This record gives sequence, C-alpha cells and structure tokens, in this order.
Amino acid sequence: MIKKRIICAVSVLLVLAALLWSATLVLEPKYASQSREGNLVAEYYGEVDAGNTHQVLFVGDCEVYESFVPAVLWEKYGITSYVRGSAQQLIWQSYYLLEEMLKYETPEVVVFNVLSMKYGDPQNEAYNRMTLDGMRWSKSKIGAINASMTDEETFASYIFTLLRYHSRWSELSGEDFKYMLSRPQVAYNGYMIQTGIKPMESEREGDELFDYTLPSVSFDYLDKMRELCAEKGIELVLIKSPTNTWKYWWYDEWDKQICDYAEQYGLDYYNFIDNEEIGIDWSTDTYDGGVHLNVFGAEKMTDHFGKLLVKQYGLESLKNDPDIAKVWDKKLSEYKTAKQDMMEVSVKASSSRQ
Amino acid sequence: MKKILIFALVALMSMSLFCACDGPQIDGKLKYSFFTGETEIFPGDEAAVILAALGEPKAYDESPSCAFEGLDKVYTYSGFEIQTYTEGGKDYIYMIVLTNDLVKTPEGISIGASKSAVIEKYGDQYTSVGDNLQYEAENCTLQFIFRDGKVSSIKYTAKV
Amino acid sequence: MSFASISFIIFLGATLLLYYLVPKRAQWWVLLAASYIFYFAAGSWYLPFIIFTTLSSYAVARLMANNSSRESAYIAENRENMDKDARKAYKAGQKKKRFHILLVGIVLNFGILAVLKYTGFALHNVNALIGVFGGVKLGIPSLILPLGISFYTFQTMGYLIDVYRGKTEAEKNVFRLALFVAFFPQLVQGPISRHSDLASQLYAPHRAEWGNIVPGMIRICWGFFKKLVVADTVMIVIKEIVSDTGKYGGAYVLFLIIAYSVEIYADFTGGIDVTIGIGEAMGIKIAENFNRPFASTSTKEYWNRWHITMGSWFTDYVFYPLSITKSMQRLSKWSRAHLGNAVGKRVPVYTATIITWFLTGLWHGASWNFIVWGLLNCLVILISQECQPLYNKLNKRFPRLTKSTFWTLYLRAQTFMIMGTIRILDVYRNVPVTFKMLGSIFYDGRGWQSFLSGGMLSLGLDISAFIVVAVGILLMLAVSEISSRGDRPLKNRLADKPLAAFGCMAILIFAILIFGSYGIGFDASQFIYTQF
Amino acid sequence: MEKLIEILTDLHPDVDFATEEGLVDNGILDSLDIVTLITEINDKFDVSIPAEEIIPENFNSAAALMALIEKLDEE
Repeated sequence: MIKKRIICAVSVLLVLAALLWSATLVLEPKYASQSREGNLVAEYYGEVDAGNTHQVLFVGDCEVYESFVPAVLWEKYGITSYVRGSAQQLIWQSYYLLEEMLKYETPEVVVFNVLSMKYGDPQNEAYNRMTLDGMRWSKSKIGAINASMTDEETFASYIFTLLRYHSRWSELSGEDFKYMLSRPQVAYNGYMIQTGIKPMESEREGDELFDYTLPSVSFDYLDKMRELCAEKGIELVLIKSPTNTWKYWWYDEWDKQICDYAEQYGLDYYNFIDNEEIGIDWSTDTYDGGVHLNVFGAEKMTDHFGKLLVKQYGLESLKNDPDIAKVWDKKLSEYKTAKQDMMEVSVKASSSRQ
Repeated sequence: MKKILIFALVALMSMSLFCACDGPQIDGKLKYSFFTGETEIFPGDEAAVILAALGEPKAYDESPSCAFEGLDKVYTYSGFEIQTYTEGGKDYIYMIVLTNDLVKTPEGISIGASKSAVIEKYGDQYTSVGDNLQYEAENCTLQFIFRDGKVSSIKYTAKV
Repeated sequence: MSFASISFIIFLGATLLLYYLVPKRAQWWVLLAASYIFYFAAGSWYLPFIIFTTLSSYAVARLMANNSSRESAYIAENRENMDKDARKAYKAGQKKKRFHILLVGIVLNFGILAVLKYTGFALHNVNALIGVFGGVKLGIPSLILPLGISFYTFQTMGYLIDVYRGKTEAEKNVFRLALFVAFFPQLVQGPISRHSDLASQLYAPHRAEWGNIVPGMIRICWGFFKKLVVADTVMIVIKEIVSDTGKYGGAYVLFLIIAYSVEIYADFTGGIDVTIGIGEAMGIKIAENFNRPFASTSTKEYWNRWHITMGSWFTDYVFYPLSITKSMQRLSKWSRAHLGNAVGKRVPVYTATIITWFLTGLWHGASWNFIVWGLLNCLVILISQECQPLYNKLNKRFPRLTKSTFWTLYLRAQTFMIMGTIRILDVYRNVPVTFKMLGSIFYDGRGWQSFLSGGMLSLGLDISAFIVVAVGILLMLAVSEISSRGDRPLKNRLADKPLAAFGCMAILIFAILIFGSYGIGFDASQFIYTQF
Repeated sequence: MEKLIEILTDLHPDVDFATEEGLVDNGILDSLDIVTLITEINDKFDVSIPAEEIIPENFNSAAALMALIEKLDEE
C-alpha cells in the first residue's frame, strides 16, 4: 500500500514538473517580433560556447547596441569585439554582466556608456526582465537580480519564470511555439541593425532639473567596474554616445561629474555629442528622430571609435590569424547580408507606402 | 427601556443619512494640481480629456522608449508644457512644467517668484537641493527650481 | 504573510513537517510557535494586543473557575446546615460574582476592539454632526488595527461566556489558551470556533495519517484554486465597475451583483477551505463555516449556511441572552397588555433581531455601509417571517408546484439575487451611492445599451478569462453537488485512490499556476502586460 | 404538557409535536421560534429559561422541553 502511494506521488510529481517546465518554455516571451532587444543578453553565450574571445567589450544601454558594429570594427581594423548591451541597462546590470563576461574572457578594453549613470534606483520591471532573464545562472545573475528588483518583484519569479509569465496563456501565438527551444537571432555580436530613417526634427532640450547630482550608487558601481578592470589589467573607457534628445538629455552638469571622476582615477572619457569628426548627419543617421543611431550612423560611429582604439590603446589587427579571420569574415558577411536584406525590406515598405 | 433603545436606533439610522454623504473615509490627502482656464489638471490623470479641453498645443514633440512601442509626448502651450506617458494603451499626465510668468500655480506662485514667497505659500515641509525646493503630495511631487534667487522653473511630476 | 503567497506555502510546509517530526507531546508547542511566528510576521505591533487578550481571558476564566469550585466545596461542606433556599441564595450570589468577573473580561476585550476599530468611525460621525450644527471638528487619530482582531476577540469571548455558563472547562495552562486564541489557520478570517469543540483537539497528539493529510492537501489546493483562479480574476471586473459609477450603471450593476456574489463566495469559502484543509492535515477538525449557501431557498436558510460560525456566535451570545433578559420579558408583558397578544409576542424577538443584525453589520466593518447591510438583512428576514402564513397557504393551494424542482430553483435564484443585491453595499463607496446605482438598473438605458453591445469585455478581462471563470464556476457547482450527495466528502473519497488524489492535486496546482490571477502581469498598473 | 403542545402548535400548526424528536436538529424550530417559545413559556409557566439552557438537547422535543420547565420550576 505504502509503496503504491509513493510510486503514485513520485510519478504524478514528475508529470507535473514536466508539464510546468514545458509551460514555462511556451509562456516565456520570445521577443521575436516585438521588443526584440529582450534576446540580446542571452546571445552572448553563443560566443562563449563557440569559444570566441574579444579584444573589446561594450556594456551599457541602447546607446551601445545601436551605436557600435563589431562586424565593421573587424572589417576596418581587424578588431574583435562584443556589445553586451540591453534596453535601459542600469549600471549595476552593466557591472554584473561585465563581471560575468570576465569569467569567460579577458579583453584589452572595456567600454561603458555613461547615460545610465543618471539612474540610482531600480526603474522598470519590463526592462529588468529583458536584461536579467537572458543571463545564465551564476553569482553575477543573483547579484544583478537583487540589485535590480523593483518593489513589486520577487526573486522567486526569476527562478520560476512561470510565476511571472503565466498570464500570457491567453495571448500565445505561433511564435511562442516556434521559438520554444531556441530563440531567433536578433543581433550581430550584440549590434542590432536598424535601417530606417527618421530625421531628428525637434530642437527641444532637456528640462531644468531639480538636482543635477548623479546618484552616489552609480558611482559606487562605477568604482566596482573600475576596480574589476584594474585587477585584470583591462583598460576601462567611458563614453557618451552622440545621441542627445530631450528625453535622454545629457546635461553639462552631469558631464562635469563624469569628467571629474575620470580625471580623479586616470580614466579616459569621450563625450561624442557634438563631435563633428564622426560625421553624423542627424537628417539621415537616426531611425527614430535622434534617440538612437541607425545603421548608417552606427557605422560612422564605429569607424571613428576604431581609429581611436588603434591610436590610443594600440589594439592590433588580428586579420593575420587565420582561425580568427575565418570566424570573423563569416560574421562580417552575415552582417552584410542581413543589413542588405533589411534595407531592401525597408525600401519596399517605404515604396509600398507611397 | 427598550423604547429608548429603539429610539436610539432610529436616531442612529437617520444620522446615517447625512453621514453617508461623504462616507467614513474622508479624503484628507494632500494633492497638488494645476489650473488653466476652466481645466484642473492632476498629474497622473488620464490625458485624453485634459488634452481635448486644452485645445491645439503650440508645439508637439515625441520620443520613443528604448525597446517598447509607447511614446513619451510633450505638448507645449503658452506658459506651460504637459508631458504624458503611455500605460496599458492609454496616455497619462506625467509632468506639468510651467515655463513663463503668464501662468501661476493655484497657490499663486509663478516663474520669477522669490524663495520666501514659495515657502510662504507652500510651507516648510520641503526638501531642498541648493536653492531648489521640492514638496511631496499624494499624487505628485512639486519642484521649484531657482536661478539667481528667482524661480526659473516649476515642475509637477506624477508618482508612477 | 497572506495565505496566497510563496512564503506562506513554505511556512506551512515547514510547520507540518516539524509537527509530525517532534514527539507527540510537543506537537501543540509547534502549533503555538508557528501561530506566533505567523502573527509576528503579519505585524510585530499586533502581538501586545493578542497577548493582552490571552492573559486577561486566562485570568478571568481562572477566577470564574476558582469561584465555581469554591462554591461546590462550600456547599458540600455545609450541606447539612443549609436548607434549599439558603443554598439557592448562596448559589445566586456566587453566580452574580462570576457574572461580574465575566463582565470585566468582556468589557476589557470588546473595549479594545471598539476603540481600535470604531473610534475613527465614531469620530467621523461626531464630526458630521458638528458639521451640521457648526463647531470645531475633532482630530481623528489613526489607530492600528491588529490582524484578525474581530475573529480572535469573538472566539475568546465565546470561550469566557462558555466558561461562565459551565459549557467548557477553564484552561489551566496559559500557553494552551494562547494557542486556542492564536491558532494560525483561522486567525485571519475564522471560522470562529467554540472552545469545547476545538481546544482539546489542539493539544491532543496526532499521528501522521494518510486519511487526514491527503484530503487536507486536496482541500487546500481547492481553496487556492477558488481564490486565485475564480475570485481574484472576477475581482478585476468588480474593481473596474465600482471605479466609475458614472460609466457603469444599469446592466453593469446587475452584472456586479452576480459577479460580486461569485467573487465573495469563491474568496471566502476558498480561504476557509485552506483553513480547514490545514487543520485536517494536522488531524484537527475545524468547524465548517459554509454549507452550500447558494442552495438556500430563503434568507433565513442562507444565514444558517453562510458564515455559520459567526451566525451561531451572534445567536448564542447576543440574540438569545438579549431576547430573554428581564427587561425584554417585561417589555413583552407590557406590549401584550397594551398592544395585544400578536404584537406582544413579537416585540422581544423583533427587538433582539434588529439589535443583533445591527451588531452583525458593525462587526463586519466600521462603516454605515455595513450597518445598513445588516439592517437590510434583518428587514428581509422579518418580512419573510411575517409572510410565512402566506407561504403556507401557497404550499397548500399548489402542492405540485411548490414541491417541484423548478420552484426550488426559483427560490434559490430569488434568494441569491436578494442577498447579492444587499451585499453590494460592501463594494460601493457609501450608502447613497449604492442605492443610486441600484436604482440605475431601472433607468440607466445608456448603461444597458453599452453592456449589451459587448461592454462586458471592456471591463479588464478578455473572453478567454471569462471562459476560465465560467469553467471555475461550473467546477464549484459540480463539486458542491457531488459532495452533497455521497456519504463522505469528495476529497476523502478521492484519497482512497492515490493516483486520483495526486492527479487531482496536480491538476489544481497546474491550473492555479497558469490561470491564477497573481503576480505582476495581472496588476493593471503594469504596462508590460499590454506590451509583451 | 397540554399547555406546552398548544403553544408549540400555535407556532407550527403542521407539526406533530407529540412525536417529533428533532425539532432543532431537523430545522423545524429556528432561533426566532425559540425566542418566541421562551417568551410564551416564561409567560404561561412562570419560569425563566436562562441563556445557558438554550441548547438543542433542551428543545428537540416537547418532552425535553417539559423536563426543562419542571427542572427550572423546582429550583
């Protein structure tokens, strides 16, 4: 009798676990046609599993994954790189992502975009999910979750994502089943191609602020990032991407605080806003009225930054290494094909609209 | 004896008739709003009705978010601006910014007022950074930003 | 730590495990510790209040018990030199002493409840009066209201009165009494148990038995299903309708009546299922609080089936004592003499009924909504009482009709609608608004039109959610129907077949996890729900 | 006893109170009936039934009720 009961209990439990596990796979958002940025963080593991390492790693928010094109850095300078950006990546998320990556590889340069310095508190559950769900379990992920959770979130819902996504059952689509086991590729070494053009029209500037002091917690994490890099002999470079629209305005008062910090610790900080050498044309190089660069703007930005990497940090071309060259030439051609395809699609779309 | 009880009961019940008018939970919470013409705007309110009442803005700007569809929008009127945010398919008032001295807050403060005038009207329950003053209400925070000792900007920000 | 939370599930699992692992003598200590941890987690500020109730009741009951035993000893000693009258007089004197002790206990504890729960309400009313006559309004202090204070106070006062009446023994061990007062499964929402039913079970040793644990777990799962899948989902619609009284009139109010009935049934019986299920898993039989309330054919019957333990508390400790007090009997005599037999007979019953329902309303919450709610219930009960001869006539005239299933179903529907209509006083802001909205059923054509042209789907739930709720309702109906037929509850029958028992639990858990209204996605303030 | 049956029949004309033994358990008498009954009994028998005696066992049958009245009368 007892044996039968135990067998029943165990077998039902196994079936239930299997059911819940498959339900989780189906119900998790696939970020395939909407909010594709949700797949960015997880794509890095493809590089890890393939054994690829990089000379340069980028961390930060949309201003990195829409501004730097690793394929172009390779094409023009033979530099290998990866952009581990994600939508509204907060600085503690950047720190933990970096900590995680440095367990797999040691680059020569780490680049951090400073826009997220303005946030001192957890911001938004949806963005948290897009950055954190994609991470593999590690100490870094636990740290990132704990640092990022908003009041309404629970740690358990990161372990059992079903607790978070169960209510999607009524809005499932074919996509959810199609990408149940493997997600669609959305980026090329972390760069997300955007081929649309929507000129910047608004002359609007940011509002006056009540308090221009950047949150101290941001500097705490910047400290940690700096120490982490110093420990491993990596050059940490701070940048501010060239975009500057009213909603994501970069104030001179903020810039001064970053400059002071960089000076104090002997870091390099490049503010690319209004940098004419890059050659950004705000009537053609943005896809959303100046909030982000499109692929044309990003390639210009990348070219400019590549020059800097070579000149200032002495990064050498790896094109002579046949193994690396093989991998990266393939990446380059994939990128070019994808870019071509998307341009054709957007040309068609705009011509059909007329 | 029982008659007294019944009488008391009837009295209680009749009392309920006027007590119930505003219910037992009287809204004693502090809320700030902004008045323009006939329209009272509370930060956090749904935007559609208010925007319709305000008529055509002088200028309109919008800005997308990082990954999501919704837009943050700013409507410029003479004397003030309204920023909205999108939630669940609807727009809500996120921020009201007073931009010149043609308009003032219901409490009577406009751009150019002195710090002592603000404190006189709004009291001393503020937090400050430098000269700037911030007041907290149930529905929003109200900030007075000073330049050269005069209010240069007044901002209502909804608590989201 | 609410029942529907991960921390409670973990807490419950740990408690159960520990409960069956420790030596049987120590089991009740585990329950006491768990109960205090549970209460402490709810709010550390609550503890002094429950401890005060425990200690004061302990003292009062002990004093009464000591007095009783002294009384018996004295009588036994002086049996010879006391005649019957002397004995009677002595006994009456002692009883009066005990009554005064009891009174101290009751006034103290209900005093705390009254001050914490009703001060604000009373002051608001005083202020309203001041507002009418002019004058300075009083400041209203914000007092903390300890979790479950209405429930544990009532249960404990029931205990004191039972000790006074000699229905139960006064507890000798203060820790045992502490457990009776704070027993965690029923602390938050009842049932209000009787000391003579519950106490000895709490302290008795319990062996881990399949026949307790498995049915208990099934009942817990079922309770969570009702709460999370049905009640919390329907709540979304209710909140929406109540939030905009201008927009949602007419048919929406009718819909609200039904929706709120479903919500409160699923919510309250679900919670009680969890409570009783926990008790059962520990081998403790907690009093049933519901007996298929919506199968009632009259309001009176409904109140014998809904929130049973509260109803019987008010009957035993308020209604009966009140209606047989000397002054009430005098009132009866007086009205018989002056108003005739028919009226005189009714006076004490009706007076006591009205007062009891007034207090029942007040117990539910400190607002006029609840008081009016209570009095309306009373009104319906008294009217149907007066109509009883009419029903009897009807039964005689149309025996076939009134014995038919159709008639029973009609009466059930009628009772359901009457109770539902009164109940929406719970959800609207105040009494006038409630009546205005009820009125709108008859004249708000715009509301009807909007509802009939698909307005139901704009209330925050899409069609698939409504289907889930409908399936949930059908399941509840089926379970209630099947349970009422067999000789044993459904879950006990299920427990005979291990596969069926575990399968049933697994299905319920799966359904709760997927279809339950919990977590961020269901919070309407979250834009992510519409964005993903 | 006759006096008692009369009172009871007055409450529920259709019940045979001489034989019925589950007046409370079977839901024939509800709380309103019981209070009416007590009022009547107190009046007609000149006793006073205290609250602690209002338990189902005392009200389930006319005989039990009669026994209660006699007991109270004796005291």
